[in-house]
Amino acid sequence: MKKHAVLVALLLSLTALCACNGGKTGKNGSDSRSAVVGITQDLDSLDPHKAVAAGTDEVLFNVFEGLVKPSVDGTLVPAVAEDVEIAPDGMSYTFTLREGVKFHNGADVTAEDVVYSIKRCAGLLSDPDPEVKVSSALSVISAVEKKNAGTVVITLKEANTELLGFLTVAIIPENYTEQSTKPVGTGPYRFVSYEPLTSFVVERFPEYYGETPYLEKVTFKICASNDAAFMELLAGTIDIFPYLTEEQASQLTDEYKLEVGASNLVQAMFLNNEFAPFTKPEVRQALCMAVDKQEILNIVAGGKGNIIGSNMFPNFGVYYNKDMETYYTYQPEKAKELLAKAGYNESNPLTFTMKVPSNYDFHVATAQVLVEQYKKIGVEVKLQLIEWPTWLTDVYRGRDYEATIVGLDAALAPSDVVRRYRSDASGNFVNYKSDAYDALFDKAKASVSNEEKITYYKQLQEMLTKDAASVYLQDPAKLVAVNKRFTGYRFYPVYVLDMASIRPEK
Amino acid sequence: MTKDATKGKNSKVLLSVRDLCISFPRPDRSNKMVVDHVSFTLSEGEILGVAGESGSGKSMTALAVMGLLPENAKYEASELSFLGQSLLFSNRKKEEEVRCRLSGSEMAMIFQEPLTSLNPVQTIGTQMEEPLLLHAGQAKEARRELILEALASAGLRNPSELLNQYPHQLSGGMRQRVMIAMALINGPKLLIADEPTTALDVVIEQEIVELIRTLAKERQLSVIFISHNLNVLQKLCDRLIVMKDGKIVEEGSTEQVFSTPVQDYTKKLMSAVVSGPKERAKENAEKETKESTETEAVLRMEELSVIFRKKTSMFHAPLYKTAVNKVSLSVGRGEIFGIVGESGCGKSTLLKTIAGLQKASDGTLSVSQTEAGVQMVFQDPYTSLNPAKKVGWILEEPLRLHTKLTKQERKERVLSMLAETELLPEIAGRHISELSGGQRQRVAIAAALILNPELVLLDEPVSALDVTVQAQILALLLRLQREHGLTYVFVSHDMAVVRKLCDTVMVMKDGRMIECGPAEQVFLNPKEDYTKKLIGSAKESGK
Amino acid sequence: MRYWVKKTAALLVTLLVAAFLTFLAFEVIPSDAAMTKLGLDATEEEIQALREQLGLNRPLPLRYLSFLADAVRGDFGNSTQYGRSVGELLGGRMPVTLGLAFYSFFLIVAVSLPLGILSARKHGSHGNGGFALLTQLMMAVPPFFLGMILTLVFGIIFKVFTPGAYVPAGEDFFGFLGFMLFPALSVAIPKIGMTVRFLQNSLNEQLTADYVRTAKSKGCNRRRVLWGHVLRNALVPVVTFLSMVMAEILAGSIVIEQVFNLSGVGRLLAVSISHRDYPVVRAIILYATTVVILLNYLSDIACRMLDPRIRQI
Amino acid sequence: MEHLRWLRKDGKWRINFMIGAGLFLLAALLSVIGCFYTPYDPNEMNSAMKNAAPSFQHLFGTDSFGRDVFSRVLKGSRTTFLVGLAVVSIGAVGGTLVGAFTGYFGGKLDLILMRVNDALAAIPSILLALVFVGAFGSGTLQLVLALGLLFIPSFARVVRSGFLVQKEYDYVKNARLMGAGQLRIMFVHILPNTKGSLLSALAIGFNNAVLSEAAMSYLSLGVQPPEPSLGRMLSEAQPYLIRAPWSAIAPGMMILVCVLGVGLMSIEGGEKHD
Repeated sequence: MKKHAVLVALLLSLTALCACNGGKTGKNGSDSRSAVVGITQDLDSLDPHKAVAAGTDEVLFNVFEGLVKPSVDGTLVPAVAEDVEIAPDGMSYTFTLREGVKFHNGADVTAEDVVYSIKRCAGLLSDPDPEVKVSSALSVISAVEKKNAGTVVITLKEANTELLGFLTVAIIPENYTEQSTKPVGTGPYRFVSYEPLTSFVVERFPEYYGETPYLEKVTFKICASNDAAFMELLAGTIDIFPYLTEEQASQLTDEYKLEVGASNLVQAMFLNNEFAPFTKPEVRQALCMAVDKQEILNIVAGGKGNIIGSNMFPNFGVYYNKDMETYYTYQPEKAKELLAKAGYNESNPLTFTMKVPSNYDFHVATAQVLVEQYKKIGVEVKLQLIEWPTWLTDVYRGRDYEATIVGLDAALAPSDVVRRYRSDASGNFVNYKSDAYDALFDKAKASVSNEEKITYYKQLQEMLTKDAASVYLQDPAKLVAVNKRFTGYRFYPVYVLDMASIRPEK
Repeated sequence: MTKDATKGKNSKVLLSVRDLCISFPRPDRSNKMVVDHVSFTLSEGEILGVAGESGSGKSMTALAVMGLLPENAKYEASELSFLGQSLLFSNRKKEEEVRCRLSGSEMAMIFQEPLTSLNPVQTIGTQMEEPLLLHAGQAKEARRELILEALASAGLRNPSELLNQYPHQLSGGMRQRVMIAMALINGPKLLIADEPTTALDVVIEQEIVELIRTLAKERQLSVIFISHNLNVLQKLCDRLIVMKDGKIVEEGSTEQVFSTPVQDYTKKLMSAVVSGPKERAKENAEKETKESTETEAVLRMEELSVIFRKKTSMFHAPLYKTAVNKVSLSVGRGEIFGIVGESGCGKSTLLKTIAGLQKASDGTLSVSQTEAGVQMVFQDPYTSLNPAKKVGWILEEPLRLHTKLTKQERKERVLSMLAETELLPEIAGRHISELSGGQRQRVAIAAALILNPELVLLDEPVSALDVTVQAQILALLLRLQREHGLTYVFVSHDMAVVRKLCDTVMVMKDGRMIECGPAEQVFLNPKEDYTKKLIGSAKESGK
Repeated sequence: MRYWVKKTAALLVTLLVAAFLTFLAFEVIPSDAAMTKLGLDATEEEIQALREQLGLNRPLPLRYLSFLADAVRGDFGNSTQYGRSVGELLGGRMPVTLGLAFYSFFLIVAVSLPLGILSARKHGSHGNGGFALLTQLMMAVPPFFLGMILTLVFGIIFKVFTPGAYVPAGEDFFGFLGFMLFPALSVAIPKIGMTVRFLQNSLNEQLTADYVRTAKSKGCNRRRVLWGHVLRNALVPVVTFLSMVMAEILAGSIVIEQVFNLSGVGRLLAVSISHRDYPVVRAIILYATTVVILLNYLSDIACRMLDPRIRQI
Repeated sequence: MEHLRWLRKDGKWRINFMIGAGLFLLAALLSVIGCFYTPYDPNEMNSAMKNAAPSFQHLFGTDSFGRDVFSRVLKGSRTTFLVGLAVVSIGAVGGTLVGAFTGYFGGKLDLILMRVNDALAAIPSILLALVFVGAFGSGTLQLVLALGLLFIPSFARVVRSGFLVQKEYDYVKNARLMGAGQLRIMFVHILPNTKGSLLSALAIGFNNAVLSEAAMSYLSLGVQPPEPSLGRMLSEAQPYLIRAPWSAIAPGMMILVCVLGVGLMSIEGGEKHD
């Protein structure tokens, strides 16, 4: 029998041996001109017009460009279009195209390509591909025509001075069919390969009209979960990881430095205004007062992130109404009184169920803190974790919910952020109905002068806060770990992972 | 056929055993003594018989000699030597080395259960070749010759065909012959046979005993033959040992032990052997023959046959096997009707059909039905009673199903039934696993009779029991039959038991009735030669 | 011959029942692929248009039959999530999961067979002794907890392997062996405990059989009794048990692939279910069921080879 | 004391069984305590004490929400073991029924039910759990029903093989002769004789139930937060494994202790009845 014991020992040591050396080769080469970026959401499509998830848009930002593209300070800079002229009555936009812009397959960008791309996104093509996501904001476009080889004119059905924010949609070659397997765009990086659930690889586009980026090759590595990605970060196989939790940030090895910015999300507990107790404004206001927002930040994000008071986040700059942040302060006693007035007390406690999408740990954590805080004022909250698709159908589309927690992003147009609360808006899953709000919203959207727009949008935010349409919580902090080898990571006001700005650390 | 006792004296002593003790550890640290200071010697060419009932330690003694005792058994002896070589060892490694050299070459053993004693996944050829490989090591061709010759000497027809067959493809008798061939292939000096024929039919048992005797004589082989069947021992052995509760109670030459047994236990053993005709209570002997026809028939059967349809495959026609072929009989009230025949002749199937457990294919069957219907007592006491339940519960079950008696009344009825079958009342609180074979059969009988049924079917009720217990159960059955006027249908392959118990006897072969008539007439002048052969071999082996 | 026909028929029925249960499952789970695909601000008509294109509006029986027809032709349609053919998607994932499955199966067999035999000879019945404690301990560890601990200890502290750096077998076989050792171990260890215990019980049962006594009476020593006679008899039930273990490994891989960030079929299944990517899910279920059925076949063949009595039916 | 005697076998105390019983009692005791008393309110958060190391104040330290891990383990083990018990009893009852009828009657019923059994076994457990959660909403009850259904095939197979063997024995024929009905024979006569194999299947079933509750919660299908369950605690603790390993080790150990205890007892238990 001795022989067998020896055999087993030999076998195990052999496998362990190759474990030691095998493991090492896994680490990527240390050539500095390539980088690995960890992401936790798989791309839902390579075709920019079909991509839905924010996690996909932020990666495709490196491969595609629209007529204009967002810049770091929240303004829109010319990209494929060299210049734009908005008609005084806000009914038409005229774009002059940039000379010498090339597609990744070497072809020149023509006016036809631009017309085709805009029509595809606005749903104006003859036989539309049902998978293309027609953005409702662009539905206001009535026609897109090629004036001459260098200019394209877009005319609208009704006045809208903020359409430019939506014209960052990608420009793609006309009638190119293989966009979802071999994407072609005009961005600084060119598509190399994509392996679902594994990686999306891009390389530097030599004939890019703008400043050529430093990194030659960028691999977006799709990780199973936030924790799995963090393990790789600790092992050094990932260089940049933009979804760090506060807890992970505190355990970063010295190979990495921490960049802190804003996620540009409105995280709030959205209340279904048609659900019985929430029809009464004082109940909603009581819920706002019973929340200790700073405590939430301490527990969920180690104190980082910005508290918000209404349905807009700070990166909107001038339009953001800052003093809404302190409109409701933590007054549990006052909240109890308000609830008592509305008929809710010990004997008849306010109880409701909060549906939370299970794949966002951040929102699930926030929900648990809220449950505890509301327990302090006698409000019983039951949590129900549901899958993202179920959230889409039941909560967002079906509006079959009492309360939910989610973070909503927006395009670089102030109207897009607050559009949702207009009573007849398709996205109004909150069921918020207020004629005064609707009237003010339409005026703001159509107004041409900037000062007027700023005052209107600030008033809109004030209305939402006073009326406590939802319990606004925070714009969560965005923690990004960047390998010390690199610098130049820049935060944008929208969901974007810009790899072109990365520079080597001298 | 007496053996000449003198031959044993002057030849060399092959095996000597003195003060052998074997014990097993019990949970409470004490040891259960199974063999207590056993001593005996065996000389060359001598056939020693070891008699005794189950639990007497005879098998354990044999296993100790061969060194095959189970792991947790502890044994010691003042002397255990074979051909001068001591078989007592201090360390396990030396013991294994010597044992492996001796077993299979100098000493060999055959066992009781032919079905499980051969390795089911190896061909007969491979298993036969193993002792040669272990001890002799001839060339491949020479080994093949030796194997064929050994198989032929064990009386197996066309042995070459057997080589690549598997044990499950052979009958019980053939497998026992293969065991014998395998044991003797290396020409051992000692053969130990532990109840080799108990599981076999009477006819085959006779052949195997004959085979062992001729082989022993031809090869000057000394044999230790263990059996609880005294007649086999009387015919085969030179000397005899009788064992009880781990001790040797009697020893001597075969005729001496049989003619003038000294110990009363041996006498009791001898007398328990069933033989001779049924004692007839004087007054009903005449009555029996005269009016058996008028008494009302409890069971009547005309041209009854049972055909099993065996589906081989969708493409070929299905195979039909007739288990029972056009049997007609009638059993009067109070009569004991015996059915006898070799295994596979359809007697059990017929019994099941009467009980209603098996549907008849055609022919008519009429059983006079009372509330209790027909009850049955099976052969294997271990499986015929529910092991998970207490005896009391088992006996109460029929009362629960058929009578409106209260719990208390049922309890009383059960206790009276236990007394009826000579069982102590506290048996009711025990599980089947805690009872002996005899006690279990008594419980089975009690369960069958508790509803005092019209007809009781007995399927070989005593053949699994020891001789002394067998006699008691038969006596009980007779007493109950007389007292309650029951009607029995008694099935057995044991001619002596059938003769002792039954009024009329029917002989069956391959599903057909060969002969039927009053017991004594069938036994004294059988008409069919098959019956003669059956009765002859029974007398021959003393059954 | 008849036995095989009956066996195949029975297995095909199982396959059909599994396919139908999966089909039914997706009817019950709320929400559908189109809505998930188009996301937040898709309008009603867009969703209906996409449902039309994906054929989701056709009546239930029609969809089931067309699904069966395609499956027979080996075309499992396109994944609604990735827009690529399911075959291609699975093809990419298969080596990872199969690699993990066979690697852990190899570990199970290589470790539990010697251990089982060693312990049966030494310890007699399974009941007592440290060995029984060890096997029970192995069975008691939740696989993903083990996975976490292994990643922590060997991946981060001792840096024996770099978590997440999956090295395909094709490129560098030893690297593959090295990396996959730990996911394979966390799948295998609980199963090793079970197999050792099962093998031990089977061996002990055979060691008390009559033919062992006959073998000893022929002069075989302990080693020859064990290897020549007992092992083959004991292996028959073990083979069936191992085929069941293999089926469990495949099911268990879903969680382990999550812990070790391996992009195998298990993870694809988890992602596809949460995206209601029905074509991928039903393809994986059929693949998993067929693998289980193939395993049944293999274990049957092995049993018939090992034990002649079965051949006779 | 007849049981005490059984604890000794072949002259040696049944050590493993006693260790097993000790571990199981420890786990059961803790979860029973969990029903009445926990040092802190398991859901009470305290941001100042996030991920605090084990100390006298907090025996097992605190988790990422500052909640006391020891209280959560007490409450969590109660939930997990109750789920385990419920799942295994559904599986056992369902399995016994299916196994009894298929084993005793055989024929077409046996064929169909066995095929469904194999199909259920082949389908991954999370898909079926999802169907339940999808159809009836997520929550502990739905999880129990889903897992319970999944445990029926394994029990059915054990019971069926037991019935196939037992129904050939003579005592069954005796029972029929005495006029006992089919159902009575199946459940009063035969079932007690399959108790041995059923008991060990129950022990293994319970362990698998506890482990699969943990796996389901890991995939966030099981118990809804903030209600603690051992599986949920494990999955929540995974990101903090390096900095605060105690919040993962505590629930992990609790599962280990209970499952190991039942496992050790099942070795001897099975023997006792065969």
